[in-house]
Amino acid sequence: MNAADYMILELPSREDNVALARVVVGAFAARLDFTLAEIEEIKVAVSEAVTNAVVHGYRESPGVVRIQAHVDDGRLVVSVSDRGVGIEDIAQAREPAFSTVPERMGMGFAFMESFSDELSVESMPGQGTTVRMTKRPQHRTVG
Amino acid sequence: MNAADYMILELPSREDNVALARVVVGAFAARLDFTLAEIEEIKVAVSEAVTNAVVHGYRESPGVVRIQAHVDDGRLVVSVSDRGVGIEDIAQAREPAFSTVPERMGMGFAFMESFSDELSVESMPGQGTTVRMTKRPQHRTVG
Amino acid sequence: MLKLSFRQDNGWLRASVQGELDVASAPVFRARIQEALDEHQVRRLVLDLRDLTFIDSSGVGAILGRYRQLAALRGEMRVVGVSARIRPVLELSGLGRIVPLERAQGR
Amino acid sequence: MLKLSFRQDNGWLRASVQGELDVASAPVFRARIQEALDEHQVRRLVLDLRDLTFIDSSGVGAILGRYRQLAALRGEMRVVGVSARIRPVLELSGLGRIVPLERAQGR
Ligand SMILES: Nc1ncnc2c1ncn2[C@@H]1O[C@H](COP(=O)(O)OP(=O)(O)O)[C@@H](O)[C@H]1O
Ligand SMILES: Nc1ncnc2c1ncn2[C@@H]1O[C@H](COP(=O)(O)OP(=O)(O)O)[C@@H](O)[C@H]1O
Repeated sequence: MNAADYMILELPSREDNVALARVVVGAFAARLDFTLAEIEEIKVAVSEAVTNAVVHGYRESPGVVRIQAHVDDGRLVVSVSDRGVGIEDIAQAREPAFSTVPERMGMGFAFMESFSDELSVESMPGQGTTVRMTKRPQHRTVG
Repeated sequence: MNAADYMILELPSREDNVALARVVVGAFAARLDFTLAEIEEIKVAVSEAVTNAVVHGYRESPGVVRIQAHVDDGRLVVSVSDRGVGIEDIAQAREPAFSTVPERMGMGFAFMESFSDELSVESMPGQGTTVRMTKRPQHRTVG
Repeated sequence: MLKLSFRQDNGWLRASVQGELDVASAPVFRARIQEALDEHQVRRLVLDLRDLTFIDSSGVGAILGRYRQLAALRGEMRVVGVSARIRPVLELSGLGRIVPLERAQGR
Repeated sequence: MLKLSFRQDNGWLRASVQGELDVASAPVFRARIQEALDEHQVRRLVLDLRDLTFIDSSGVGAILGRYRQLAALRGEMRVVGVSARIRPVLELSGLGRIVPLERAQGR
């Protein structure tokens, strides 16, 4: 029997799991009417969010990254959560080129924003971070 | 920081999720030293187990299929669980060509067995079923 | 996931099967082949599996179903283009004891 | 995931980058290029991205890191073979304002 359409993926905070996460969400997204270019954008956005969970969220100790995706009214909704260190100042973190790690570009949030329709970031220092992105196939009429 | 290597995937019991499940486990397995032919075998075994959860386990009402994989001492360990109807007679179910559905081949368990090193099946009527498969890359020396 | 294309060839319907044949795509496989057999008014089917990238027991069951149906109508079925990728599954299933499996060249 | 191959060409080291460049493969990228620059004793690098199938901001950061390092040594860097697949990420990152991005033919 068929149930609603969603996926939940849990992975430990390893850098080599970033590729797995984006492949899975890319494969899930393929059931919507996305172009290949849009699927690439989704993969980049997921890659950024999962990289942040691994690199920033769990910089002190390892933990679990939870990736959820579902289809809501023809849109893809993806959220990436960690129970890591959290973000003190979300507005500042979202500014392009801001990073707390000198070698990093600070472009992760900018990429997530450009490659999704909507981005929301919830975070509490000491509790963790959840990033939620939505994207609708563009050549489809709304409804 | 790096943590132990595993993945947990939860999907609703939809037939179109079978492909997603095997792609994900195939991608996870690729970090071990499997040949392409072995990865294909893993995908077939996962496809059989997830198909059974969807077609048999949740034949009465939909539910969640849980796919776990981890690496243990150089082997891949995959388990597929449902909380569906369960299996009355596991030994009979595992016999090649046995099926409770006339149009089906009854070869699912035979494929899982052939394409893995070890297969275990736990099931309780009314509680659900867990299938666990292990596989070691063959051209690798044990250790 | 699954694409089928058909052409008629000397009294045989040739179906080229592309993509993945599993529990989700088997009903499409069944329906599209039935349609094409009806439309072309033939009872001889060649399945070309050259571009089939995945098959499991649900997929083999769908192929066997077509065989049984044609046999009941005194028709014929052949399977060609069996690549190294899907051969292990077809051989293990015993399909080869029922329908000869012809290999893909150089695969 | 990531493969690099090198050849020397008229005072330039040409690195062909194949696969995916992300947080996991960036350290490999950095180390292998450093090794090759040292080995060939050059300060001019052409990155050929024709066979790069994925890049995100960690990957762009790794490319930019090579650029900065060479610039500090008064070296040069070029990026060629930018396919339609990865162009959106490179353009959005602003890398094109620092290093000219030369397209892959017919992509
Ligand atoms: N999941 C997270 N947990 C904790 N901090 C985060 C997380 N994601 C982002 N941040 C903070 O936000 C900053 C900006 O993130 P981002 O734009 O992705 O750039 P970068 O990853 O290159 O630093 C990071 O440097 C980090 O301080
Ligand atoms: N997850 C499950 N839940 C309930 N019953 C199952 C499950 N998996 C297998 N079975 C039972 O075992 C039988 C044999 O399974 P299998 O060898 O995979 O063949 P098939 O799926 O073609 O019937 C099934 O017909 C079904 O009755």
